[in-house]
Amino acid sequence: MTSTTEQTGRSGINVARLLMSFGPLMFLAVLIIIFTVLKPSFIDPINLFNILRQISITGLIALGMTFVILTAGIDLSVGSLLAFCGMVAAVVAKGGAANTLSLSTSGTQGYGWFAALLAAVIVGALAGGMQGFAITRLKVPPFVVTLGGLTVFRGLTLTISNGGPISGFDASMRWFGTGLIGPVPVPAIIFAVAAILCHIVLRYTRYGRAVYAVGGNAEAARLSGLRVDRILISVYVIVGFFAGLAAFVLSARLNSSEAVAGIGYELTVISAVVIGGTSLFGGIGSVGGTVVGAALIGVLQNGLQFNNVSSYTQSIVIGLILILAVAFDRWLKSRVRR
Amino acid sequence: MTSTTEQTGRSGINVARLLMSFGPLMFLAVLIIIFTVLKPSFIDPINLFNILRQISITGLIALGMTFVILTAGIDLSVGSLLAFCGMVAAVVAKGGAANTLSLSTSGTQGYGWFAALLAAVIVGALAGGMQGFAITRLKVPPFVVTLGGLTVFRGLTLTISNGGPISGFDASMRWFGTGLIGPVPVPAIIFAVAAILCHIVLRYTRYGRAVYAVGGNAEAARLSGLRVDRILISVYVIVGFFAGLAAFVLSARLNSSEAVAGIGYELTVISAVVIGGTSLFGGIGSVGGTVVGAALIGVLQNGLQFNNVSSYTQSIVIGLILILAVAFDRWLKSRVRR
Amino acid sequence: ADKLTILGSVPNLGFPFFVHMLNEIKAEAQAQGVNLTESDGQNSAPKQTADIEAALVQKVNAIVISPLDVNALAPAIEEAVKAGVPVVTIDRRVDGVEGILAHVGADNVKGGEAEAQAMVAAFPNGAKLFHLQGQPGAGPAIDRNKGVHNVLDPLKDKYQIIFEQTANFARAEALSVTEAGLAANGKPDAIICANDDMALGALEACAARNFNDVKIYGFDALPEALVAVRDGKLAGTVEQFPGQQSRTAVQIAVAFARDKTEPKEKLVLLTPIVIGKDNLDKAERLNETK
Amino acid sequence: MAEAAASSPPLLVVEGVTKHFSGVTALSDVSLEVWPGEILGLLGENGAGKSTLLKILSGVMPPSSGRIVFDGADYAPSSPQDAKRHGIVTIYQELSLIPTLAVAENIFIGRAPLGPLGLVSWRKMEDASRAIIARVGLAIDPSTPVSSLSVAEQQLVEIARALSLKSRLIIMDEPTSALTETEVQKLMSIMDRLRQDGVAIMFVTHRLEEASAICDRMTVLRDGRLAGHLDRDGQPIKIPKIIEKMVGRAASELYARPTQRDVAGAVRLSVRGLRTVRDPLAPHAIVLEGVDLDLKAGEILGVAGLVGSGRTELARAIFGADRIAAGTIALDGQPIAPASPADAIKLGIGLVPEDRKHQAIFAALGILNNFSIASLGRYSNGAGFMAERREREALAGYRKALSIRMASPEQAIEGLSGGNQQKVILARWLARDPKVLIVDEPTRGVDVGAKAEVHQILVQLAARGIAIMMISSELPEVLAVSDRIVTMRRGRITGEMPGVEATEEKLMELMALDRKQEATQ
Ligand SMILES: Nc1ncnc2c1ncn2[C@@H]1O[C@H](COP(=O)(O)OP(=O)(O)OP(=O)(O)O)[C@@H](O)[C@H]1O
Ligand SMILES: Nc1ncnc2c1ncn2[C@@H]1O[C@H](COP(=O)(O)OP(=O)(O)OP(=O)(O)O)[C@@H](O)[C@H]1O
Ligand SMILES: [Mg+2]
Ligand SMILES: [Mg+2]
Repeated sequence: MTSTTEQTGRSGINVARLLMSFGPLMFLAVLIIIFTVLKPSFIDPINLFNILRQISITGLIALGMTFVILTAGIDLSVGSLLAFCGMVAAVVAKGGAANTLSLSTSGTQGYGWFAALLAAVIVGALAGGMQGFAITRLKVPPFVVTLGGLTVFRGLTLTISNGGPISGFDASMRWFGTGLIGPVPVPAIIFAVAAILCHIVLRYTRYGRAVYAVGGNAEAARLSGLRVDRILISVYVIVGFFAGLAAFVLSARLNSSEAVAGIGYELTVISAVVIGGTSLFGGIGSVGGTVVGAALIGVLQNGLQFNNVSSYTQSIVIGLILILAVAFDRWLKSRVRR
Repeated sequence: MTSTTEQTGRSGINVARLLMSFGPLMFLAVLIIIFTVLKPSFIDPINLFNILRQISITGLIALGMTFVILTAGIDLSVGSLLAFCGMVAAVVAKGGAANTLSLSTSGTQGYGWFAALLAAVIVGALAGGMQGFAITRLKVPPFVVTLGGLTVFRGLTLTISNGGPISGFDASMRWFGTGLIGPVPVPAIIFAVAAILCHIVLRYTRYGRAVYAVGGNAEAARLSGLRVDRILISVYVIVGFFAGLAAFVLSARLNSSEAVAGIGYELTVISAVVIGGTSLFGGIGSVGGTVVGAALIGVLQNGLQFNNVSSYTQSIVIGLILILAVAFDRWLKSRVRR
Repeated sequence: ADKLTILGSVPNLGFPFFVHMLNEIKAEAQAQGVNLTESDGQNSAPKQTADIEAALVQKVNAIVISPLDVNALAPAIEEAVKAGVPVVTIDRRVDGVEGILAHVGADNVKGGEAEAQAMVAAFPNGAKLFHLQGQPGAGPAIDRNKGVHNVLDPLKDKYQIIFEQTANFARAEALSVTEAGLAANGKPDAIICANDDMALGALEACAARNFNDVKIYGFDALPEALVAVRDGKLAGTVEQFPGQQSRTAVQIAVAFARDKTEPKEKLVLLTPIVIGKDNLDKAERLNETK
Repeated sequence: MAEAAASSPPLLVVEGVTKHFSGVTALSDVSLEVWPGEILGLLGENGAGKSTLLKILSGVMPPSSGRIVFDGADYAPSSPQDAKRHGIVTIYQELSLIPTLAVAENIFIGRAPLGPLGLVSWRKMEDASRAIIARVGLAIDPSTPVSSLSVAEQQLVEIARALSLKSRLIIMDEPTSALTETEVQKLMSIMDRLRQDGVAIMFVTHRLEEASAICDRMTVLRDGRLAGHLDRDGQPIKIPKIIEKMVGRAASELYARPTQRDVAGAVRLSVRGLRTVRDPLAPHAIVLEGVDLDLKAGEILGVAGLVGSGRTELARAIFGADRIAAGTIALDGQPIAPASPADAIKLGIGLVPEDRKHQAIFAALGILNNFSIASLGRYSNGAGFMAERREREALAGYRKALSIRMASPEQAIEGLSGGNQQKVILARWLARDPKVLIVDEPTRGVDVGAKAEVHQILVQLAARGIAIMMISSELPEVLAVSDRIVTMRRGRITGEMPGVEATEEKLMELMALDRKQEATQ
């Protein structure tokens, strides 16, 4: 018994592991090649940095969502929460002027970018924590809690902003959205740093491994002595934190916080995570995959716009490619195992 | 041991069963009482029939969604599919005039309501079947396939309608949306009949049994000789059929098929099913629960509007009550089990 | 007698334009001393229909509504008319309903035309254009798009739309779409946008590339856009006078509900104008800017 | 051992513990003591309350009333983690590994060794794991995901993990139910070593031979109450004595060996040259190679083999559940090629799978639905409506015939004891009146009483002319009911003999046939 399992165990799995991450990556590479052939200026650094900057907002949330989905959870509220945190950041950044739809471009009365950032991530983390609490203590499934959250946070955002945007931040805050370090956009750097940190946490800390364990089998994790409820709450705190961070970057980038920001982001974000190979049933997935998934969506959108494809056709193509990318990944995995 | 289990087993289970359906029902009753106290005209028959008519559209789709969720699946594409089927129905109902953004109220060149209805449900069922095929054959998870479908069907709708609505159907078609039989709105009757049929199918046919079994344990179902793939495909055909039927009724009611119809319906529909006690993990649930869930959402929306609650506050209240209703249901069940 | 109650319904309170509209309705209702039932269509025709139905059950005395869709709201409004409730439509009309008390509006198609004409005036010798459209399928998006094309299609030789994409009325999307457009096509002469949010997003994209002389046109004359026009960042924005429309509509509705006063005109059409740096004072919401 | 320990204070004292579940009294006023350095057997029929008691001790659930003293102090663990902190380690009846994670991670769950910077050191973890699993005789790569291990291997990993924790009391709830003789022997010797080190062990099993061989003392539960204690008086506790305590009456011949019947029936099922390919989704499953087999009508064919010998794969291949690469199957002389279980079932083949929880039971559904799911056609009319009256009558018949203990047909099947669940699954197949019935580990986790009943049912079925193939890891069971026995090893048939001639020794030899060659590889 032992000897047979041993051999197949080793070789089979490692090759599989490798190609698992290659599935979406291969797909991404093919897309880039196609778009470059169609229009060579597609791979101009300017455009690539554009893409990086664009994916950094949903990408940041997708990092947090990876934690959530790894525990077999889901968070549908991220788009609304982003709008909410953005509005909070704006109120803080602009101080008392915020409520009166102020349009002055210099936010001298405000509390500055640091306070705004802090407020956004704290509010995001708290809101996430509350949802985690409802999930673990009230035993309401994540889908339901965060669906409720989606509605509640949007309502709160509209209430505090009275429907309008809050605009005009000072230059130091705007730098986080529009600045460059060398040739690289600041949002892209924030995203990269966050991705690396998340990768380290998930792969090399006890906490990260516990997240995988809870997603793999919550009951077994509990019996093995993990504090399942705390871990579950923590992942919603994390995704909330990232929604707050993304909100700050987005507001900085647009020089405005809008009540309608982030509508539909939940689906883009979940797509990125799932295309990246993370299983909706929990326990399987990686940050690397999520980054590739986010890049794939970003490249696809940008590439289609780049070629001025009609928006109707864009919808059709993006939907089909989403399905195909995952189907290809599945097929590849089943081939490898053979 | 056996004697104790036997007794409690019997009484315990039955009380539990009863209260299981009562959880949301109790919640619904409480809401109706509150709204009536706040404003007695709330229980005017006219208003109640209004509510019935309002919930019939999402309610119809929720019936189909119940089948899907019973198999542990999900369908996010229903809103887009509704728009797509509605547009198809409009094209058929109006004949050649359709493509030219016709606004004439008499669709004399068309093929009539029956052809339109048939086209809507057939297209819906086919589209659902294709998604079911991708789920079972390409092994892409339902969440991903129908997320892709959400985008694809919207794109197709916009393409065939060229962005605009198609409006103005003949009186015989409009009857299905606006007519009355006695005092009862036709859409409400369609919904009621469909609900009863679905209840019978799920409860009293071998097909219904198979749906529960596949959702309860797909592997055991396969080993028990059920054709799991066929059953999975069939539930997506059913939800597609209902999306088509709902599209027909909606178009008839609004006298117009819009390209932007049904946006966000997936969440309302899934909410109705889940509030009604159907488990997202499959195998547990009922049509009766879904009807109660749909009614709960309808009553809530109508009641808040009735009391002139600001729309921002409406969002907040609806989100919170969604969570509370499910939490209450869970709590009640855990009490009964004790 | 009891205080009158009217229903004020707008298509989508997620957008500042309609928030302003409802606020004006509210203010005028207060001035007229009537109760207001508010309704937000939440961008859904069935939702706005349901709100009307609920209002009819409550026997409101009049309805002031900006319908989400010219066709889809017709059945509900017809019901109201049948029930003897006076209806005044604002901004958008409903199609094929007899017996509407009055319509007060500025046509979105006309607005689109005005926007394009302003651009044509700025570039008499022709121009390369980007065009950012609104949410596909949404009424105003369709109409504004139509207006723009009404003007530019006959002038195809001089004015080429080299990049035409939807940005769903959203600022963030307009920013990324414009970035892609700039990277693909280089600098255009002008960008025509179907609302101000998108114009402000496009503005950010151009500013990031230092393309500061691109003429960007918005729509709706939101305070934020007015500031940008004042500062020379936007070339112009279309003013449809939503506040004036709203107040006029409420006045007409209340007058009729009180003592059956027929409106002087059944159709009050305000001509949309393009607000530029030189005619800022015509903007309705200038007082909201600082 | 127990006497020696008696002078020292007990490590664990349970006093009058009671546990209610929604009206069911799972435990009622149970008391027992465990001393350091002893193995206490906890025995009883299915549903007697053994697991419930163990779960209370390991902090999974609190008792309704009663008192527990551990190491001289009151003990009321708030969570499994809390119990662990006290030095109480548990191997649960339902496996508690994380299937998606590697073996090494499962072993070090929540306590992964850290390297520089306080980050998890995968290398250290895998090296340490390799040593830990070697103790139980496993030589798998620690980076293998648990989901690709067989049930037996998973059980061994779980045991290895428990042993690697510093513990004063180890609780083992049916650790051997998935194991065959060889692994059981290994576990026994480890338990013996632990005992010598002064660790206390509580051990649950339905295999009384095992219990008798290793336990110092036994506590027997019956219907949630204490039925009594048994002491090893210098020699192993006698099995009949245990059974008597468990069932409350004198033990008759529970392992009644059927009078050897001379099965002269025609060949019903005939398998030639059966070969399977590696299944991409189960890369570690055993691959069959050139399997020839005949199964006669009215015969019970026992299939014996070590864990991983390919018995389950043989059953699944015949049943159409897995793909076949080469070979032929014939039913009553007609070649068949079932491409799915549905096909096989139509042809008259039934399979009671080995993993009841994952492959047979619809946990949330009622007993009636569970019973009729494989014969919906039989209990429905032409229009597809269920004929519930007929369905209920049929279930009532089997309930009586198999003496299934249940409250009502609507009761959720997960509320039944394991033995009764197994009988419902048997009834599911009997309702189809199959020509060939394959049962894979039909009595795993089933108590002695129910086990005997299942055996009796199998014998009766065979007497009615059904061809039965029974796979079992318990040799006494194979010997008890088989008319003929084949042995398997590494995907091949290695031997065959009539049931009367077979002994455990002979079978073991055939099962391990090429063990020596393998060792030299
Ligand atoms: N969570 C629960 N809810 C309700 N009843 C339960 C629960 N757990 C156990 N029971 C009941 O308590 C009784 C004792 O169950 P327990 O699992 O302790 O038996 P056991 O002795 O371990 O049986 P087996 O040998 O089959 O493992 C049974 O009647 C069982 O149905
Ligand atoms: N890598 C795997 N992935 C999925 N299932 C597996 C894997 N390896 C084994 N199994 C399944 O686990 C079960 C038990 O396998 P096991 O190792 O016990 O071998 P077996 O050939 O069934 O022999 P036995 O009947 O003696 O258990 C079988 O159903 C087998 O198909
Ligand atoms: Mg047990
Ligand atoms: Mg086996």
